[in-house]
Amino acid sequence: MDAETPLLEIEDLCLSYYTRAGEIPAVIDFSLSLKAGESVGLVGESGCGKSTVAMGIMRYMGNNGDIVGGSIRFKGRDMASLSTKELRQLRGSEIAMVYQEPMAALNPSLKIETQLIEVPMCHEGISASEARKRAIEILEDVRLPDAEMMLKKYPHQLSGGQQQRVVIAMALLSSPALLLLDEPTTALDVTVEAGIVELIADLSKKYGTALLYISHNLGLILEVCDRVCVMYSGEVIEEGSIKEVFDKPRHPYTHGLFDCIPLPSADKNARPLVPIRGQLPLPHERPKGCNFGPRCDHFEAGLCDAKNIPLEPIDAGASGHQGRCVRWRDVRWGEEKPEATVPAAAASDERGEEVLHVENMQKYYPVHDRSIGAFISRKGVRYVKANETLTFSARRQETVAIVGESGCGKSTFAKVLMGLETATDGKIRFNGHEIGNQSVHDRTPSQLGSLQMVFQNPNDTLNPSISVGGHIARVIRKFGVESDPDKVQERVYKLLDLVKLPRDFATRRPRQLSGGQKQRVGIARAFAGNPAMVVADEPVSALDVSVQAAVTELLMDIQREHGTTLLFISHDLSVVRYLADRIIVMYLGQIMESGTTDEIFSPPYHPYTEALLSAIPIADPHVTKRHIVLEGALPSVLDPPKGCPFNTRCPKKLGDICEREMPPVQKPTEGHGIACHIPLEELRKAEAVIKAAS
Amino acid sequence: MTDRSLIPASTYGNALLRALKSFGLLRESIVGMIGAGLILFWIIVAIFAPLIAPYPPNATIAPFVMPWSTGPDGEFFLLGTDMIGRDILSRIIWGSRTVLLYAPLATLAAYVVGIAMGLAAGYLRGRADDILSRIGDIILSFPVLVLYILIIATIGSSGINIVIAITFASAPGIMRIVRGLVLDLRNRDYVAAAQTRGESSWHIMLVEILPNARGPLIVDACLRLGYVIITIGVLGFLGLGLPPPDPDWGGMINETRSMALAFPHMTVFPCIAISSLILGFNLLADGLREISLRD
Amino acid sequence: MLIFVGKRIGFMILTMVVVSILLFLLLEITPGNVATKVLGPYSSEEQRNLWLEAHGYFEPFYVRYFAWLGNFASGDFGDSVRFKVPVADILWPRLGNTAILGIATFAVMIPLSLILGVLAGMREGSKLDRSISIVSIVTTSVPEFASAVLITAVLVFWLHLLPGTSTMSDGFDILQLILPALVLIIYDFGYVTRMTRASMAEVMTTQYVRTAILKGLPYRRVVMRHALRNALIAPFTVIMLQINWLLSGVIVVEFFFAYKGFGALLLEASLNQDIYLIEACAMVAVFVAVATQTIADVGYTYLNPRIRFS
Amino acid sequence: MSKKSKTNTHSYIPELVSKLRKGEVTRRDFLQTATLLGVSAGAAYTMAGMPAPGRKAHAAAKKGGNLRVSMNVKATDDPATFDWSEKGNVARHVTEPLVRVGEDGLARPYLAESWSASEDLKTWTFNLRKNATWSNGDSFGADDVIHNFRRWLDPNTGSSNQGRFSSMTTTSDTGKKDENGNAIMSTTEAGGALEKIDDHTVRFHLNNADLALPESMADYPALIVHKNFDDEGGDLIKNPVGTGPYALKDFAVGEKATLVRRSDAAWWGGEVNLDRISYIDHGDDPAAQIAALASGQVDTNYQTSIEQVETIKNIPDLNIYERVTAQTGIARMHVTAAPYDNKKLRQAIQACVDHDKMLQIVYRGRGGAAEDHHVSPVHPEYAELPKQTQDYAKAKALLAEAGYADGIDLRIDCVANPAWEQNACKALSEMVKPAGINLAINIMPGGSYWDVWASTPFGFTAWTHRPLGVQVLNLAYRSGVSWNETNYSNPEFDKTLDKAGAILDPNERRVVTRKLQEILQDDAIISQSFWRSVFVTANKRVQGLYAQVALEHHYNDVWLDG
Repeated sequence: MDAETPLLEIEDLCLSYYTRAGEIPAVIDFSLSLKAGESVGLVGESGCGKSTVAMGIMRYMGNNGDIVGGSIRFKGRDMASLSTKELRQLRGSEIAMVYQEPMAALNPSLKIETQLIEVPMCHEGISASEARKRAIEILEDVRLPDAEMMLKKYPHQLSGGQQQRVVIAMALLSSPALLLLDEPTTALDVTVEAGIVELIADLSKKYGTALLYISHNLGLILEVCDRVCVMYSGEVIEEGSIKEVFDKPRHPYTHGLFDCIPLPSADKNARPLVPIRGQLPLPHERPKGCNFGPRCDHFEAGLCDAKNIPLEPIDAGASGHQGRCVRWRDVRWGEEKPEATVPAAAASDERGEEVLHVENMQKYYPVHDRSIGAFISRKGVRYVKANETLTFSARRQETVAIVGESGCGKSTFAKVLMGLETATDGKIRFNGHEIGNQSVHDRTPSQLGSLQMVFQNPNDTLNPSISVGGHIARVIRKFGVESDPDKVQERVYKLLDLVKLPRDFATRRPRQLSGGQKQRVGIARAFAGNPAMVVADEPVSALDVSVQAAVTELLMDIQREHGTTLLFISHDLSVVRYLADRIIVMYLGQIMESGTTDEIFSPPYHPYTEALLSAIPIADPHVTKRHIVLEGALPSVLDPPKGCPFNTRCPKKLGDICEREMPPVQKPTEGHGIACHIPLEELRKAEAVIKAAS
Repeated sequence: MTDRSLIPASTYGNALLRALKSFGLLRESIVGMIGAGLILFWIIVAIFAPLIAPYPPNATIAPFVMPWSTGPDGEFFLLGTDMIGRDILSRIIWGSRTVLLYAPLATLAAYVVGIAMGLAAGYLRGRADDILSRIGDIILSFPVLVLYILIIATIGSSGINIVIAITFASAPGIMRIVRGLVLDLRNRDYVAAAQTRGESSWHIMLVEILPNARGPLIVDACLRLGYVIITIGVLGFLGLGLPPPDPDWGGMINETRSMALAFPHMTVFPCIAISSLILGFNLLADGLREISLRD
Repeated sequence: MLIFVGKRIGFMILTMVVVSILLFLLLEITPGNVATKVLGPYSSEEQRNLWLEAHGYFEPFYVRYFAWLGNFASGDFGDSVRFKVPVADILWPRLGNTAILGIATFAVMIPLSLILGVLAGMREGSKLDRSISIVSIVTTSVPEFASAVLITAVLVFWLHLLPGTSTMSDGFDILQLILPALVLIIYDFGYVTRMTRASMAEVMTTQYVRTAILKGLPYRRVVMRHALRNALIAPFTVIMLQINWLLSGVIVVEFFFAYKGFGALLLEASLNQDIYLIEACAMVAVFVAVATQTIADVGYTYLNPRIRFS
Repeated sequence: MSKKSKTNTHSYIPELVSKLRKGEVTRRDFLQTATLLGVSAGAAYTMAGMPAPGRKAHAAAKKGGNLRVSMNVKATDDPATFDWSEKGNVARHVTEPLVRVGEDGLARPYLAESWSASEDLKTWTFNLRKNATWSNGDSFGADDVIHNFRRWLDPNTGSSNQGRFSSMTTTSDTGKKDENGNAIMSTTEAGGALEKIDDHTVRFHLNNADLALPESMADYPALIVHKNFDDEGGDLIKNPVGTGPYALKDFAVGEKATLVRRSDAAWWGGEVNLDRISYIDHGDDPAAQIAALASGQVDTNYQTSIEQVETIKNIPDLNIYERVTAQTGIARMHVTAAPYDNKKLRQAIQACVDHDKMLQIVYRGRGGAAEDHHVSPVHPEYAELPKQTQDYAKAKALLAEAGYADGIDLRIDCVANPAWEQNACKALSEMVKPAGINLAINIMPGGSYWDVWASTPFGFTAWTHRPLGVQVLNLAYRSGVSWNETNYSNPEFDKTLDKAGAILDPNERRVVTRKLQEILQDDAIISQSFWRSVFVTANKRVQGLYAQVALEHHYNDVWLDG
């Protein structure tokens, strides 16, 4: 193999799955070439075939998949020609893989040691002790503390971030030439994600490993890769260097994708999200011609749907920018951005009356420990302090966002608010009534109706055995909005109109709906009782980006129209930046910082906010960002650190005081609060984390 | 509280359509189809027993006639007769009624009780869960057959008593399954949605949770039906079965097995009948599971 | 772990007490007269009353129950009405015989069904898988009493290969063990096989098995090292619970082959409402049930580090 | 077999002999009556001019061997309380009865050497065997016999012999009352009933004539135990002292019983052939027995049920022994319980039954049709009545008269095993159906059935063989007797029965019995379809075996070939 030969060369690869419905092509005519040391990103929404490509490279298609066409050459050798044994020797030593869910990828009943040392032992035939030495080295490389200890553990004893580091270590053990990363950070928290992303970038440099980085997140690709390949419905629709593609997307889908992504550098008024209409076609229902045709604003009948569209070079130059669009020359890119559908900036300054007021709200869950030790030390009952002294308020028509990573207590708060749990202490006043101690059964229908919720998981939010109309109708009746069947029906239709769903959806079953449509029904259901406030718990995080934008926009439109207060719970600061008026940052059950969106996104920052902001992947090459990587894992809620909960990971930790005392809430302005021991002046000195490059 | 208006009228028709469709799904599974075929065969036999059966099931016509031969008075017996002269074929045909009446009845009763207990334990949790689970554990830690024998020996053997005994002994197992499903389903967002609407526990258990647990429950019910058939057979075999003269397959085997050497037909045919029906339910369960795993 | 086992013992005692009271009550309301059973159906009323009085049967229910409970706790299980000997004299030998049958059955069935299950589950949908699945589903569908009849007809009456009953009246005879064990194995191996198959098939589709394959490990190692251990966790529990099942499963087989075991004893005791014998048998049954459940749980914990270390 | 009994010959014997000569009594009647009156079987055969069916070809008998028998092994503790023939079979080889009923159904002296009866049949003198010794070395004598009778007649023993020898008991008021205020009665030994004449002679003084007394002494609970039996634990298994040729070696209830030939002392009866007799319990499952027989695990069995007879025929190594008996099953009604207190209803049920067909269906014709009066053609006093016919028109008419013109639902209780009993019920259920009677069958396990046996309104009861018709009638149909399962009470019947018991002339007795039969048949308290044969299966190498009417095992005479 000479230096010119690409490490991996894929030509016209076609991958199919066989199901009851027949052959389903998952990947069509996929071509890619990857040089040694290069890193290529493969992006696309779920179901576009990007993971299948990785499996195809490994020639691992499971029971029902097959490689039906094209060739894959690795180091010049056609992989199809390899014997089972040769293939086996290639896997794990030459080509390694990192998976989406580290917990699932590790064998639960084997120690980390066993799982690591078997790789070099098998491929290089070295002894166990030598392999063990190698394993320790590599664990240190992936920055896992106390590698010796780590080896003796079982996967479940590690945190998610640690597990993923182990998986990466496992992949790197035999110094592969090519590393396939299949959404390696999707299952992790943002701050942990940032650490892993950085690690991968560093390691690939150190080992000279070529990367194929698969992700749905354009921001991540931007941070890690040299080149990017955008896939849509089984096909590559655009390919090129990061700079070319991000600056000059020349396929309507890529273009649309960028318009869908909220950037933390912009708010809703500056850059409204433009959703892509329609949804991804099912693999066996792909349209003729351009797969994106039915969703494309530039679609031209007779041209776009005539024949298969080939991938053609865009810039004849060396950048290798290619696109799969027949009309790329005709479209005036960047000019005909549709008008923002947003009505003139909402009067966010005119603050309405206070709808919700939370004061020193506390929620503890007792955990019964029945071990002898606990019995002797009389610690039989411990408490999970899910929420500790929450204080904030929300006004009419305002959007308040609660941001935090998993386990920060944001969902618990939602539960208390909704009356599914009652507060341990403190007050929650809603519309003038104290509801903190009122469980859902003690609330009146009108109270219930005026406080409704949109849920996270679209597949879970609707009862599969009740029709769409049934869901909405039930709420209408229950809250006494209407009772006459005809009127109920009429209202159901109106609500479907409101969430932009066809009326005949009323008789459909949730199973027949896509994720975005289900979320729309969820929104219609929440608004059926004319609520004064809607709590939205990560309503779009499980949706694809293009759909996410549409649902986000919809939610905001309806909120504005109805003058509803929106409590938006999210872990995604970009989305929050886009839609929230005020933001509350939570960590381990406590509020770290709260303030208006602008206040949160600019100094002074709470160190945690600062880290969060830095961790957001931003799909905009014109934005620069300070890198702050947090050390350590999220502490357990059962045993939170004393003093400031963030002290174990805080890069700006002062010292003892942080471990001893709860930090005071400092107020740089009225309404902006930072719970930190570091003096305000000190905090003010911080640079802005995100800066738009000039 | 009934919620007829909850679901638009047109969905009632859809329900039937859906049922047909899900049956159509079964076509995808060959084993499932064979199972359904076997069961359907016996159901048809049971329904048309009076038309199909050549003789009354209990009529004592001519003892010890071999299969495919004629009795002294010229009657033809396809499967022969037993030791007191009853036509085996007719008894198997009529016996299908017995088994297809009592087995589903017992299973249904067990399900009603088991589901009620499981819903209560899984949804209400707390003390109800503790008590119900404990009761279930106690019953389950008892060999079932012993339980049947003791119950039947105490309250006497009759169809209803067998149903009671089977209900008593199987309900805890069903409760466990339901409880497990409920523990999973109660965390679904749509349950939370119902809770935030202030729905009663009844509504949540019966409308929001139960219908969505039906998949695994239907599979389990099929397996359990097979097992109940075995149980009824075993009871018949031990002489504690359905009271005669109603034909009961297990009882037929019991009555005739000591003659199996000289007159295998008396025993073998009921053995085939009972095994085929159980096989039908087992295959159907397998098919349904296969399909449910696919989707 | 100790606490767990302690709790289980507590539960066992609770169960035993509840079950024994229920049985006492059940037999109390059962029509019938112990004296009739002891003195024979043709005894006179006077004779029966004299016997009942002599044996304390005119005492109130609870007095008799507590007397029994006290005796039981001190190891005296009372006398069997049916056999007219102390319960312990008959219970332990019978239990031993069933243990022999059980061990023989398990010794064949478990390796057989695990191997078949793993082979089938390893390559789901293969011809081998289909054959094993079909065989196992068919054999589970034939009730013990039917297979016992058929097997006896063929092996004993037609082929004269094996003895037809298993009374072991002239001491232990391995030939006599074959038929009862065979019937039990045929009926039960399918279930364990299917469980193992399902478990194995599921494990083979897990991501960690995929990881192992993509690590380039030899297939043997993937199966033996990565899949098998995880795949055997579920069947282990099933197998442990089969021990409890065996206690009632043997009733039919022991009855059929006149094997002098616990199942046949239990049946006889139940059919004759032999109260102390039933009570003792039930206590044994509860003990076995709870003990196997406990072993299953402990073993499950041991096999599954996810539970062991949390 | 000489004329030992000459001195004691009952005065009626010469008359009987002359009647036989004149052909006024049948040989069978003669043999039966003569032996009961104390004529030895051999002598009786001689008088009747018949060859005595002595134990054939004893010369060919082989010594040694182990006879394996399939039979339920039940607790064999105290012979006095035996309630199953099986128990008697094990014990009989160890402890022996005074009288034995042999293959021909005739009572023969056993531990009693001979007996004689007074003219009025109320005083019976039994001469005991002088050469019999107990296995503990004591010699057998009158004290043992008297001790046994004392035990039997004591209510505390709980022996069914108390009823068997009710002619030696008195019933008195204990002075206590039960919950219902009825006086509690106690039945005890009548004063002076037992008399020891000398060490080997016992005399019994009865309250009433009882021709069947010697037969009663042959029954399985009437095995004679040592006089110290109670003092030594009262348990035959723990302390197996007996006069018989075998000693109990191994005993496990529900499993097995092993008898080995006594080697310590000579048996009074000479020598027995078998070294060992092994009883093996195959549970209640009739199929297991067949399997054991077929695979050569046992040599013979206790009883082969009718359904298996056909099966056994197909197994070449096995022989079936059949014995026509007066064993039967009756569907009996409680005449004091509604609706069975209605005689028309009972008669309607009777009218539905085709006795011959019933015999064919349930018992494959192996036996004889019965006539609803519990006196069998094998009984010496049996009188032939006009044949009954199945008559549905009559049945319907009777039902209508009884007030059930639209039919009636009834239920019969029946024990699960043996199968012929439930089969009889099933066939009965089919037979009564056309008349509009819907008869449900409640099959109960033995344990439950025997609890309700006497009290259920309608139940199916199996009755064993008894040599005399009057014996059964006395046991089951006399007012107030403990086995009177129908609650039948008819003074006229009782009076006639008394009369019958005192008549020695079979012909005269037959006239009276005819009346009894007619009364029973007309009162329709039972539906009795057939008399059944009993069957025993044995391997062909078993010799000297016969099916005894009460399924008793007399293995003292059996040997094994090859």
